[in-house]
Amino acid sequence: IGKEQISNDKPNQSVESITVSAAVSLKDAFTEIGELYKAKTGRTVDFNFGASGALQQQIESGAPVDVFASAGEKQMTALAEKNLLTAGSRKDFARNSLVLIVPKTSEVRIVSFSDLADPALKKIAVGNPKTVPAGQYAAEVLEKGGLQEKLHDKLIFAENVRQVMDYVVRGEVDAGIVYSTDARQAGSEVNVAATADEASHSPILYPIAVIAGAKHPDAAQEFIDLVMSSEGQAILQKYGFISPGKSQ
Amino acid sequence: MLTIDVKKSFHKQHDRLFHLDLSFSVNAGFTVLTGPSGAGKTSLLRMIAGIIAPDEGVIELGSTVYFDSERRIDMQIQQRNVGFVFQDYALFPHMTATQNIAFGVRASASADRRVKAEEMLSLFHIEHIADRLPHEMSGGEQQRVALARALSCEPRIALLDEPLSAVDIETRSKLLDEIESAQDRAKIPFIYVTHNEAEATRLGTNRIYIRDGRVAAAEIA
Amino acid sequence: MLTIDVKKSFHKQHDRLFHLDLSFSVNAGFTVLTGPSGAGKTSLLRMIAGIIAPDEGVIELGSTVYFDSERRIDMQIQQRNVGFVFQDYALFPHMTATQNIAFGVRASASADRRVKAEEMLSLFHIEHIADRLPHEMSGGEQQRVALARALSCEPRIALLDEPLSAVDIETRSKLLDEIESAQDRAKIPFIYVTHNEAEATRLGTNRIYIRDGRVAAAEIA
Amino acid sequence: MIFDALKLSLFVVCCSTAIVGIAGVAFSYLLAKSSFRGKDLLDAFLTMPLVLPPTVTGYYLIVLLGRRGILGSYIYELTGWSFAFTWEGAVVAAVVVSLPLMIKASRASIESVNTDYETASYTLGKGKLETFLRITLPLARRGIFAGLVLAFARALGEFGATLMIAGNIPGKTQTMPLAIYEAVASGDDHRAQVLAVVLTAVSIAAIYLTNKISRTAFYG
Amino acid sequence: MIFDALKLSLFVVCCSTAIVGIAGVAFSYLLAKSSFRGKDLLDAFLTMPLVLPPTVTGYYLIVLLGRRGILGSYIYELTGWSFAFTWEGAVVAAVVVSLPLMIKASRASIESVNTDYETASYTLGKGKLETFLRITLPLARRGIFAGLVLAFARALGEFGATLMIAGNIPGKTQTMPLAIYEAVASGDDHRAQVLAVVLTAVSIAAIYLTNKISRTAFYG
Ligand SMILES: Nc1ncnc2c1ncn2[C@@H]1O[C@H](COP(=O)(O)OP(=O)(O)OP(=O)(O)O)[C@@H](O)[C@H]1O
Ligand SMILES: Nc1ncnc2c1ncn2[C@@H]1O[C@H](COP(=O)(O)OP(=O)(O)OP(=O)(O)O)[C@@H](O)[C@H]1O
Ligand SMILES: [Mg+2]
Ligand SMILES: [Mg+2]
Repeated sequence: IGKEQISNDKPNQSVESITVSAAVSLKDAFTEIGELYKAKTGRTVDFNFGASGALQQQIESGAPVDVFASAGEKQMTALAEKNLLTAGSRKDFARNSLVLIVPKTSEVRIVSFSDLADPALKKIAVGNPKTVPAGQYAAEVLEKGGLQEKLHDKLIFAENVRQVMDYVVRGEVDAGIVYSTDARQAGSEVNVAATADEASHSPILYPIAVIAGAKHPDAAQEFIDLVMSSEGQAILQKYGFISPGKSQ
Repeated sequence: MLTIDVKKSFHKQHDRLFHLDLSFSVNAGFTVLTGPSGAGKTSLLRMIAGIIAPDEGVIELGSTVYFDSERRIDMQIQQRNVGFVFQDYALFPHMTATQNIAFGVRASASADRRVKAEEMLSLFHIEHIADRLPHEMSGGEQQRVALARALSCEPRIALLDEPLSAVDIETRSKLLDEIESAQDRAKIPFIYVTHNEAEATRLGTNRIYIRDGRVAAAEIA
Repeated sequence: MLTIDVKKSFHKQHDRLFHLDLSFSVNAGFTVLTGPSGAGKTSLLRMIAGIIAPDEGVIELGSTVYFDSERRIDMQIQQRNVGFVFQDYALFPHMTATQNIAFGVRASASADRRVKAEEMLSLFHIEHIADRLPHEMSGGEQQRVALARALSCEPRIALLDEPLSAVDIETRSKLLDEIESAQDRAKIPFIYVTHNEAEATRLGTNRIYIRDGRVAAAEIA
Repeated sequence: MIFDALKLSLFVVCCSTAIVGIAGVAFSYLLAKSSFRGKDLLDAFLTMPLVLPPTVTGYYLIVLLGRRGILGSYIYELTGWSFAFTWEGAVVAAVVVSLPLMIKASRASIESVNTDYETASYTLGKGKLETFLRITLPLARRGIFAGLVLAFARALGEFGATLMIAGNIPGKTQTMPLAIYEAVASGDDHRAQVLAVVLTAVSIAAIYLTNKISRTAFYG
Repeated sequence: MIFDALKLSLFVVCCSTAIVGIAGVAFSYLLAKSSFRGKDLLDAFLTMPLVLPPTVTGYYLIVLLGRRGILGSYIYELTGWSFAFTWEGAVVAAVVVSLPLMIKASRASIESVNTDYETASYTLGKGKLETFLRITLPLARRGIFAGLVLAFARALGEFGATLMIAGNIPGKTQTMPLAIYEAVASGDDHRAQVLAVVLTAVSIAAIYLTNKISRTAFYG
C-alpha cells in the first residue's frame, strides 16, 4: 500500500486546485474570496455552484468535492449524519436575515409581516419550505405570527429565492419573502417592506465544512480559514451577509 | 376538342436529358398514342393533367385553357378534371378497392359514392377484391381498380397510360368493351397509350405515333 | 430442375380470400407461366423466392431444398439466389440506374460492379439513363433496369414477372434476344410470366397455364 | 396527495397533447407543403424551446403571459385573469416545450410521403386540404403518432417551465414532476421513489398501450 | 467565460449527438425490425428519460454512476476514475436525455419504409445488415435526420441532469445552460440575458444550417 497513497495525501506538493461546492446565493462573495485564495496560495478554486440540496446529493454519491458551503443547516447536518464531513471542520461562516419585499409599483401599504393577511394581497411568493432553506425560515416566521393558516391559499412556492425575486420584480405576486442579501442585490427593483424579527425564526446560518475523503484536506482547510478570516468576512459583508457571531 | 402545342425539356444539372416538342389537335373520341419506350407519351399526359408544366406552349380542352405560357395561365390539377390511369397505378395504399374508387366519385352522399364504386367494381370484374388493400391485390387487379377510379370521377378528358398492360387477353377484351361504352356515354376525348397493336387497331379512330419527343406520324379522323 | 408442390391460402380475418394448390416440375430452360389476372402467378414466384412461405409443401431447385414444411426447412430469401423482376419493378428510389444494377452484382471491387452494370445497360439499350434516378425514367426504362438488375446477380433461377409488359414491340423483340442469350449462358430455369401470346409462343419450351390457383394445363418438354 | 398530482398531470397532459396534436400537424403542413419567406426562421423559432433550459422558457412565458406580461397584461385587463399560477399556465408550458417534438417528427414523415399519391388525389378533383387530410396524413401516420408519443411523454415530464409560470401549488398546479422534484430536493427519498415509480408506471403503461394501439391501427 | 461555456457545450453536444446517432439507429433497428420478449418494455424504458424531470434523471445517474454508485463504484475501483464532475458525465447526461427523441423519430421512419425495397435487396443476396444500411437507412433519412436535430437541440439545452452528474464547474463542466442557470440563480440578469441570446443565436444558426444542408442532401 502506502507510499504513493501517503505522498498523495501530503499537502501542497502537487495540489493545484481544490473543488468547492457552494450554494448559488454565495456566488459573488465566494468568487471574490476564491480570487483572494489564489493570490495567497497560488492554488485555484473550482467552484461548483448549485442548490444546496443538489450539492448535498452529489457529495453523497461520491462527487470529488473538498469543501461544502451550504445555505441551510439541514443539508450539512444530513452529511454529518452520514459521516461525510471531516470531523471538527464544520463552522458557521455567515448569517442572513429575512425580509418581506413588495413590487416597486405596489399600491398596498405593507409595513410588517402581519400585514400579509390584508385581503388586498392576493398572492405571496415564498421558497418551497420542503426544498428551499429560505422557504423553511419563511414558514417559521409565518407560523410564529399565526399567519400560516390565513395565508394558506395565497402562498406560491418557488424552487429558489431567485424565482421569488422574479415574481415580485415582475409584479406577478403582491409580496415575497427573501434573504436580505437578495433584496439588496436587486436594488431598486423591489421595495423592502419589513425585516423579520430574529426571534421569529431559527438563526439563518451558513455552515461550511471539509468533506471526508477530500483529496486536498489541508488546502481545503486553508480555504475555510480564509473564509473565516477578517478578510473573508469583509468580503461577505460587502455582499450583505452578517458575521455569524454578531447580531443584526 | 383537345389542342396541344407544347415544348418541354428535362434537365439534370446542366445537361438537357430529353426534349419534347409536340403539337396536334384531336376531337372527342379515342386517340391512340403509341411510340417506343421513352418517347414522351407519359410526359405528354402529365402535361395535359397539369402534373408538370410545359416550358412554353398552349393546352386547350374545348373552350377551357388549361395552359398558356403567353397568357400565364396554368390551371391547377384539381380544376382540370381529368381521369388519369397512371402507368404505375398510384392507388392509395391505405384504402380498399371500393374506397379508392369512391374517393373520386362526385356525389355528396357517401352511400351514393359507395354504390357507384361497387357498380364500377362489377363492370371491371373485380367485385371479389372490393375490401382488399392494394398490397393484397394482383397486378392486374390493381390496374383495374386504377381504371375504375379514373373513369368514375366524371372527367372532361380521360388519360389512360397503358391501362390494360397487366391483364390477360380475355379480360382485356372485356375491359375494352367497358372502356368503349364509357367513352360512348361521356363523349369526351380518351387519350389511350398502348404498346399493343390489337388494342391500337381496335380503338384507333385517331392515331398519333410519337418518337423522341416529336409527332412522327398521325392519322386523325 | 425445379420441383414445386405447394398449398397456400390468403386470409383476411376469417375469410379465405384465395387458395393456391400447385404442383409441377420443370427443367432448366424457359417455362412460360400464363393465366388470367389473379390466377396466382405472382404468388407462386414469391413463394419460390422465399418472400412468402407456403402453408405446406416442398420447393426444390436441383438438390437444394428451398422449402419443405415437413422437414421445417425455409431457406432465407438472401440465400436462395434468385433473379426476380418484380411486376412493379421495386427499383431502389435513391439509386441511379447504374447503382441499382451494380447493387446486385457479385464482385468485390466496386469498379468491377460498375463495369458490369454499364455492360448490362447497353445490352438493354438504356445507356442514356445510366445516371438517372427511377423517378426520372419512363415506365419502360424502369422495367429494363429491373430486368438488368435481376439478371446481373448471377442467379440460380430467374423469376420474370411480366418483364416486358411496358415496352414497345420493337424493343421487346430486341430484349427477348438478350433474355434468350442470358438463359443460354446461364443454363438455369427461367420462369417467365406473360400475358402476351407472341412472347409465350417464342419462348415456350415449357408452358404452364394456371387458373384459380391450380395448374389448368401444362405442356412440359 | 399523490393522487391529486397524478390526476392533475394527466389532465394537463391530455389538454396539451390535444393542442399539440392539432397545432403540430398544422405547422408541419405549413412547413412541409408551402414555401414562404422566413420559413426557416419560423422553423428555428419553433425549435427554440427544445434548446433553451425550460426554466428560461418559463421565464419568457412569464414575461409574455404573466399578469404584467406583454400579452398577459391585456388579458388581465380584459378578464381580470392571468395564466400565472393556474393549470392553464401549466398547459401552456407543456404545449410550448412539447410542440417542437411533434413538429419535427410529423414534418419529416409528411415530407416522406410519396407525392404521387397526392398528385393522384388532385387529379380526382380534391383540393389541397382534403388531399392533406385524407391522403397525406394517413400515410404519414407513423411519424405523426411518434410525434404525439414524444409530445405526450415530454409534457408528462415537463417541469422547469411549468414551475415558472404555473407555480407549485399542491392540489392546484403541482403536477407529478413537480412533486417528484420536491421530494428529491427535500431529501424525502422514499416519497420520491414512490412518486417516480407511479409516474414511470403510468408512462410505461401509456406508451405500452399506445404501441399496442398503433400496431393494430397500422397492421390491422 | 462565455466562450469557455460555449466551447464546452458544443463539444459535449457533438460527442453526445454522435453517440446518440449511432446508438439511436441501432436501437431503432432492434425495435423496428426484430421481435423479442420485452421489446415493448425496452421501448418504454428508453422513453423514460423523456418523462422524468431531468433533475430526477440526473439523480438516478449519480446513484448509478457516481463514485459510490451501483456501477460507478466498480469503475472507480478499476480505474480510480468516476463520471462525477467530468465532461464525460455531461456527455452521459446529454446522451440519456436525448436518446429517446432520436429513437422515436428514427424508428417511425424506418418502419415507414416500404418493405418491397428491402425484399428486393434480399433477393439480390444482401443480408439484413447490408440491406438496412444501404436501403432502409437512406430511405428513412428524413426521419433520422429529424431525430438527430431533435437530439442535438435537446442536448444543447440539457441542464438538469448535467448539473447533477457533471456539476457546474466553470471551464470544466459548465455548459451554456448551466452558465445561464448560474447567472439567473445568482441574480446576474444581464449576464443571463447575454448567455441566453448567445445560446439562442447558436441554436438558430445550427438549425438553420442543418435545414439548408438537408435540403441539398434530399433534393439536390
Ligand atoms: N423527371 C424527369 N427527369 C429527367 N428525365 C425524365 C423525367 N421524366 C421523364 N424523363 C425522360 O423523358 C423521356 C420520356 O419519358 P416518358 O415517361 O414520357 O416516356 P414514355 O413515352 O411514357 O415511355 P414508356 O413507354 O417507357 O412509358 C424518357 O427518356 C425519360 O427518361
Ligand atoms: N397478401 C394478399 N392478401 C390477400 N390476397 C392476396 C394477397 N396477395 C395476393 N392475393 C390474391 O391472390 C390472388 C392471386 O394473386 P397473384 O398476385 O398471384 O395473381 P397473378 O396471377 O400474378 O395476377 P396478375 O396477372 O393480375 O398479376 C389474387 O386474387 C389476389 O387478390
Ligand atoms: Mg410511360
Ligand atoms: Mg402478378
